[in-house]
Formats: sequence, C-alpha cells, structure tokens
Amino acid sequence: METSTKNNNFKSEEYFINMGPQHPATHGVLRLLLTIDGETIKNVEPDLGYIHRSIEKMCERDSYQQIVHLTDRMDYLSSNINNEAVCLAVENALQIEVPDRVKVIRTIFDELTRIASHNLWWGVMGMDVGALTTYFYAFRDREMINDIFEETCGARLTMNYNIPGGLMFDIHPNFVKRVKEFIAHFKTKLPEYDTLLTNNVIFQKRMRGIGMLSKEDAISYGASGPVGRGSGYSCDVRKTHPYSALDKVTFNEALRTEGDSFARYEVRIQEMWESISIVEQLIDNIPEGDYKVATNAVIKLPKGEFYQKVETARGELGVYIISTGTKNPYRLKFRSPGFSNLSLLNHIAVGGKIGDLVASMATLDLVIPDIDR
Amino acid sequence: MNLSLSITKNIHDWLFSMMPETAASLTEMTLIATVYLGVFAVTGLFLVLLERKVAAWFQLRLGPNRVGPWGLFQTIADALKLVSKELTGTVNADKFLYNLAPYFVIITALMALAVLPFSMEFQAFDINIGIFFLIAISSIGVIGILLAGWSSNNKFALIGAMRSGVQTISYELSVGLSLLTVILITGTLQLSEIVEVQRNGWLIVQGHIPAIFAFMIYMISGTAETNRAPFDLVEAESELGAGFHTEYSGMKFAYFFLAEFINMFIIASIATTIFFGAWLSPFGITESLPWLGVFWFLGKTLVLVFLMMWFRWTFPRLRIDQLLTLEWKYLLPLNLMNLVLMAIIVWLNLTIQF
Amino acid sequence: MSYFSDIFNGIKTLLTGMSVTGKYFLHSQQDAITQQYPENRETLKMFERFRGEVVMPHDENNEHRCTGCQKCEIACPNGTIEIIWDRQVDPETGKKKKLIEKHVYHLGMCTMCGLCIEACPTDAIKWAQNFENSVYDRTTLTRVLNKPGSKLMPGVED
Amino acid sequence: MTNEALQNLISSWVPDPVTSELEFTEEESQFLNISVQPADLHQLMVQLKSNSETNFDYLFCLSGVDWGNELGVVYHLESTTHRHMIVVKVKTEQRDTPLFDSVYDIWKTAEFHECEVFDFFGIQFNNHPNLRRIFLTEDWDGFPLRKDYEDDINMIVK
Repeated sequence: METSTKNNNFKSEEYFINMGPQHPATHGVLRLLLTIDGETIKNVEPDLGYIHRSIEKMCERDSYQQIVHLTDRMDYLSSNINNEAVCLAVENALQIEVPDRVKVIRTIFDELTRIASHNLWWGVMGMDVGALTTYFYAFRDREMINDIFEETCGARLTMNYNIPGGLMFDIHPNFVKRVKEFIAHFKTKLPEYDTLLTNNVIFQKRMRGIGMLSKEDAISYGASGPVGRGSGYSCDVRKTHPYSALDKVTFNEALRTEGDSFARYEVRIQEMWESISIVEQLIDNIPEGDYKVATNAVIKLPKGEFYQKVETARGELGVYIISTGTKNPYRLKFRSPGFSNLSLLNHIAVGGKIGDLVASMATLDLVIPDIDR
Repeated sequence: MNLSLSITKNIHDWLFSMMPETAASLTEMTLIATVYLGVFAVTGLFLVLLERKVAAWFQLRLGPNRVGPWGLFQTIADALKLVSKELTGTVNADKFLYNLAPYFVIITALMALAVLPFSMEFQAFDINIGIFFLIAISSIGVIGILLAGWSSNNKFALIGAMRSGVQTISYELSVGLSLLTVILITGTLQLSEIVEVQRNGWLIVQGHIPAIFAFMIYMISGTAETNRAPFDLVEAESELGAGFHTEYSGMKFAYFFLAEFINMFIIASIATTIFFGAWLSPFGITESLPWLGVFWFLGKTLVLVFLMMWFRWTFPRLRIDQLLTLEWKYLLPLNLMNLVLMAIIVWLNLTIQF
Repeated sequence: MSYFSDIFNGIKTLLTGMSVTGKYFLHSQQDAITQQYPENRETLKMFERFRGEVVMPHDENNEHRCTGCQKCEIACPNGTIEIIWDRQVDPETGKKKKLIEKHVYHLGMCTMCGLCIEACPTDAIKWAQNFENSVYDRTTLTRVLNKPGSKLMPGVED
Repeated sequence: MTNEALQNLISSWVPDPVTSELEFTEEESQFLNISVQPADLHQLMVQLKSNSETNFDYLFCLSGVDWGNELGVVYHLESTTHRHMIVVKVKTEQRDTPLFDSVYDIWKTAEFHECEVFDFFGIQFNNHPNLRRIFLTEDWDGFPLRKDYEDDINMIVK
C-alpha cells in the first residue's frame, strides 16, 4: 500500500478495498481507501487530488474579473453562487454598492441554482441507493432550469454571469415568464419525489439512523450547509450573514435535529421548497435599474484582507483574499464546503456496512472539483 | 386439429422407425436440446430488449430505437459485439474455475426450462417430481456465481459472490415454502398434473387468501433469487461496481447477463404454472385450440416479468442485513403461518372450485 | 400488532411508489424527454445568447470591425486569443495606424467565459450559436477569425 | 461580543501582553486580527474555544500564506453561539522547517485543512494524526503555493 494509513494495527481478518477513483458511487474521481471487516467499515481514508487544478495558484496570476470564471469550475453545480462570492468580496473591498436590480437577480439565480443542484443530488441519491429512475425524473425538471440559465447567460452550467460590479448583461425578456412556468411545473413534481422515494419503506430503512452526526461533531468538523443543518446546527449563511437581496425575503431555515442520513435528505427537500418560495417572492418584484455599475477596466483592490462567505448548495463557501494593492490577489483561498464535509466521512461511516457508506456519502452531496479545487 | 402436437409426434415416430431405440432417443434429446437452446437464447435476447424498453418507458425515455425497426435488433447487435470482444481476465485468477463459472450459470438456467409446460403435452421432460426438480436446479446457479466471484481474484467480486451465497440460500427457503403451500391443494409435484388440477380454477383462485399471500411471497423471494433490484446486492452497481462479474468480459459476461434474464423468465414461468394455470386460458375460452396454450403461457409469464421489471425500476436496494431481516423475520414466519392456514383450508375443503 | 401494521404500511408505500412510475409508463409516449439529436438538427435552435464559439462578423464588402486594440487578448484568462498586428500607413489620413494581420482564436483553450466579448469596444467579435465543435484534428481548432483580404470597416475607432 | 471587548478579554488572559507578543489589529480587515507566537498558539486556541465568553467553536477557514520571507497560517474562527468572529495569525521565518502546533485536538476539521497547508506550503504540524500530501502525489517536488515555487512545464506565467 503506497499511501500511508492511519490504521497501523491492522487486524488479520480486515482487508483493504480501493473504492475509486473510478467508482460509480464516488461521483467523480474521489478515492477512498476502505478498511473492511466482512461488510463492516473499519476505517475510511479519502485520497484526493485526482482533479486538482490548483485554482488558488491560478488566481494569483489572474485579474479579478478573470478569477470569477475559474470559480465556475470548482463546485460546478452551484457555479452562480461561487461567482457571486468572488464578486461580493471584490465589491466589498472596493466599497461598491450594486443596484437593487442586480441584487434581486443574483438572488433569484442563486436560488434557481440551489434548486438545480439539490434536484440533481436527489436523482443521484436515488441512484446510490439503487432506485435508478429518480435520476431521469430529476433531470427532466433540472433541464428547465438549465434552459432558463442558457437563455439569459448563454451557458447551462459554467455560467460566469456575475462580474465585479453587477451582471454581465441584463436578464432575457423571457426570463420572468419561464421562471414562473418552471415554478408552477416544479410545484406539482416535488410531491411526486416524496411519493416515489422519501416515503418508500426500503429507502427509509436505508436512511434512518444511519450516518449519525451529532451537533457538536458537526461544528467541530466544520460541517456546513444541509449536512450541518441535518444535525440541528443552524449554519445557514443566508440567515447569519445575509447578502444580496436575502434581507428582503422571508424564508425558514430547514433544520432537523436527528443528525442521520434521512435528516440531511429531508433538509435538502425542504430547502427546495424554501428556494421556490424565495424565487416567488422576488420574481414579480425585480426593480428597474442598471444591471451593473461601471468599474475600472483594471480592478485594483486596496491593500488588506477580505473575507466573504456565501451559502452554496453544499454549504458555506468562503473567499479569503489577501491583496497587496495590485491587480492580482496576493493570496486567494477558497474555503470549500465539500472539503470540510468530506473530513467527517470517516466519522459517520465507521461501523456501518458498505451500503451505508454509499448512502451516507450521497447525503454529504460531494462534488469532487469543489473538494480538490 | 392439433398442429404442433402432431408435428412433434410425427418427428418422434419417424426417428424411432429409422433407428434403434437408443440412437433414436439420443438423437431426439439432442434435437430438442438444440431447439430449446436456440429458442431460449433468442428469448433471452428479447427479454433484454424488453427490459431496456420498459426501463426507458418508466424513465421518460424512448429506449433503443436505432437498430432495426423500433430497435428490435439492438440486442442481437449487442450480442454480436460481445462475441467479437476480447476475453480478458485477471493475472492471478484461478483460470479453470474462472472459465467454468459462466457455464455453470447458463446451463443451470437452461436446464430448468426443460420441465416447463408450455402447452398441452408440449413439455420436454414431464418428470413426476417437477417442482422439486425446479427448486433443486435453480439453486445450483449460485455455485456458478460463487465460483465467479471467488476465482476472479477481485475483492469487489468476492463480496458480491458472498452476498449472493447468503441471499440465495436464505430466499431458497421462501421460494420452496410458498410453492409448497400451493402444492397442498394439488397433492402432486408433477407439473402436467398441477395444470390439470387447475381446470377447476387457477390455484390462486382455488386457494384464495393463502394462495395470494403465497404468490406475493413467491414474487418477492423469486426476485431475490434472480438477484434483481431491489435485491441486486450481488451486482449493486453503486456499491460494488459490477459485483461478481466485474472481471468478466465478452461472451462470458454475456452468459451471466443472459442467465439473469432466463432466470427471471423461469421464475415468472413457475409462478404462471403454479398460480395462474399455466397454458390454460381464462374461463376455458380457447379450450378447443390447445396450441393457443403457448400464447396464454407466454402472455401470463410476460405480465409477471413486467411486474418484476416494474419493481426493479421503482425501488431502492436493500442493505445486506435488511435483506436477511426481511427473509428470516418476515417472509419465513409468514410463510409458515400461511402454510398452516392453507392446510386448514384444504382440510376443511374451503377451496373455491368451479 | 405493530409487526403486521409495519408490513401493511410498508407494502402501501411500495405500491404508491409504483403508481408514480406506472403513471409515467402509461404516458411514456407523450412525456418522453429524449432529444433525437442528429435527426432533429433542423428544429434544434440554440438560444440567441448561447456561447458556442467566438466569431468575427464580416459585412458584404469583406470588412470587419476589429481595430486590433488587443483588449480581448488582455481580458482572456487562458491565452485563447492572439492578435498579430502591424502598423501600417492609413491611405486616407497618412498616419500610421495599428491594423490586424491575424486574429487567432484557439477554440480548444476557450472556456466560453465571455470576457473578450465584454471587453471589445467596437463589437468586432461576438458569439456564434454553433455547438458542433468537435473535430478529428486538434490543430483545426485554432482559427483565424478575420477572413483573408478583409480590412477594417471605415469609421470604426477605438 | 464586540471586537474591543474581545481584545480586552483576550489580553487579560496573558499576564504581560508585551512579552507574550500578542498583537491586535483591525486595520485592513473586517475582523479582529491576533498575531501570536508559534509557541503560544495552542494555548491561545484552547482558551478561545473553551472560554464560555468567547466560545470560538467553529474553525471555518484555515489558510496557509506565504508572506515572502515568512510562512504563516491564518485561522478564521467563529462562535456559533455568540456569532462573533476573529482571525488568528501565526508566522515563522524558518522557511526550511516551518513547524506549528496542530489544532486538530480542538477542531477536528483541522485534520484535512492542515494536510492541505502541509501539501501546498510544506508547513509541518506537531501532533497531527496523519499528516500527508492530501492532494499531490507523495513524491511531488516542492510546495506549489509558495511564492518561490517554480515549475517550467506546468505553470504558465502571464
């Protein structure tokens, strides 16, 4: 075994399994070194870096406008929220106040991105526990969101719609109509998700009481997003540090206290409902105005350190910029939610079966480029 | 009047008039075996296509539609592709067992077909212990799976094989007991006689409540026997990659694949024979045309096959300990209770007969 | 008794789950979401803002609007755009002026971020809606956007 | 708790703020920054977590920084009960053998984040349970996020 392992007192009835980097349940190129006794997991050691591109180093040579498009490629399922994080950090540093129109549009896009991301997660969650059909139902609905994005931004996944100072261009004239269509459609489909999967007795047996994470452990492991909220840890950045137009809307923070896989599942389902409600509150009230404020062609941040946190679909994304006053950041660190969430995988998987590992890993909703960066 | 029967009878007579008895029997056996092999290989391919189409329709897709009209030749093309593929293997595999395993699986699957009554007197081998033979044969297949997993020298395959062993041995019990429940009405194990009994009403009607329970238990454990979702822990794509056949490629893989579908067909056929009157038409509407029995038999079987596909494309997979809990804590006690209930019903003559 | 009610409720949830897939099975012909791609090429329209590849529109006189200011080259994060330019004497004014020789675009390196088109002061480049970008040879992904013999449209200034 | 109150409280923990070299600053940052000597880091962190008034139980960002001639680690802390935030910085000039105490025993999330810092900056951590190259291969040469790292093949310098 070329990789060092924590478990040096390796017992004779235990054996290694190399799960990944090519494995259907790891959703990409995550490699897990499992120590197994029969079917029971004894230790999980993630081995990362298979899609590491050193985005942080690339940021050190790019201008602030160019950095934004790199964040698309981190957590590609919440690309718009990542973009916004960088833009907010730069705007705060420059002390630019963006127009209300921009704030509202950004928030609508964020919540649509969140729905799309949770939607895909739901489909994949079903696949991971063996219900293959969920994937297609989820993609049918996600396709509508992608079309909305494509019509306005020109891209479906890596949108790069935000720029420091506002948006790249105004929303498409069809945008409001399409969003309303989608919301009406999705409201009829979301209950179907519950009938098909949530209420299913097999699914509940697979999820309840599995992958237990206490609130103290969640905080200690730096869990955020639905993973933390499934353990009763109120960590929604949208509530604790509101940004953009989130102070104008009312929504409930999805919280469950059970701390098992099913709680994390329920949190995401409820978050989809909450996101729908946020979009509904804003979609009729997009204020008129400019879609961006003029910035210098070369953005130079003042000397200092800037930190901006936002709530992506996976949890708390932090952008930490150290500027020396030049047009490039001196150091830029992304605190990615997936990286911290992955660190607790060993904690929740040990003692379970292989099937439990797959199911609880699915509820962490890992996106590997987000972890590797 | 009875075209199919007269043809087989004519061939039989002709062979026996041509040759000495031993040679004629041998020739006849080979002939029947070849015909069965050919027909059911095609049936297997057709079932694969059906599964893909049905899956597509459940999932808002179109399914294979490029090769031939409505994609009918898709699986034939796939089979051709698999035949032409390289047979790969692992370095430290037990080569003999590794190569033997797929044949174990496919041969046991085909053997079970011999006793199925497709129509009146259209049955290759009407053995008097028919049901017993079916149960016995269908449990040999697991040896092939165990061999495949063990000899592949792959830990994922080994886990899959061990799961299969556990699963098949447990669910064998439920399959046997649920069939036994219905046998109480017929009083015979011979399949042709079981069909004859059903002229007074299909057994699921004759045995009413306990028979319906028995049918439900049989379908659940039958699905588990064929290693299909929600009991596909043996393959468990998201957990083990491909399970016991991870290291197989080309035609050897195709044998496993084909065997799975033939097994599914067999499980459905047994249910048809035992619970739904095999080739008997409902209310005897086509009694004057016995060759239509094949149509009824296949029709009923396909409905049950469709039911199994429906399960597969709806339900999530169980975990290994839940699989055993379901069998030992739920199905087995219920089955035993059901058996007693059925015995009481038969004893008090409470069966419904027309 | 909870033993039997568990079984009963379990089976009920399974059956309701099956009713969802069953409903879609019955409507499978109308609801199918499959796009039959090569066949529907005629009807498949991309949105007008779709980012397929960067192109440089030319008018009927083979004139483009690129002044060679290189703003797109600077804006590009990946070095996708290279402008080969030259100073030539403008016949009308007699002054030396920057003119492009080649506007080279490496589609293979492009991440479709749109910063070059935002940066262009003269709207010389824009997005094309073409999405069938795969080729057999990687070198064909390097394109020269200005057509041979084309020149700057009169009146276009930085 | 306000930044001022935090500063007063934390400086009251040490007998003599001058000799212990705690530095507080709010300049150029939206948080209260504390610079601490490597030897005092672990002690301070334990107090920040365990004191009921500060109760910094959430380490939300742990970044390595190459300050030119110094290597450092920046800890961003937040209290989930009081919702105040603080930044703790630690630096060392020993670029060849930078060594700090691990905070894994205080916040478990530090295990992975310290591995990341080790991977990219070569900073070692005392008492870390499994310090390894988490992203790069074991035999990778150098520490890529240091400012003096050079790689002629993979790095494109603009």
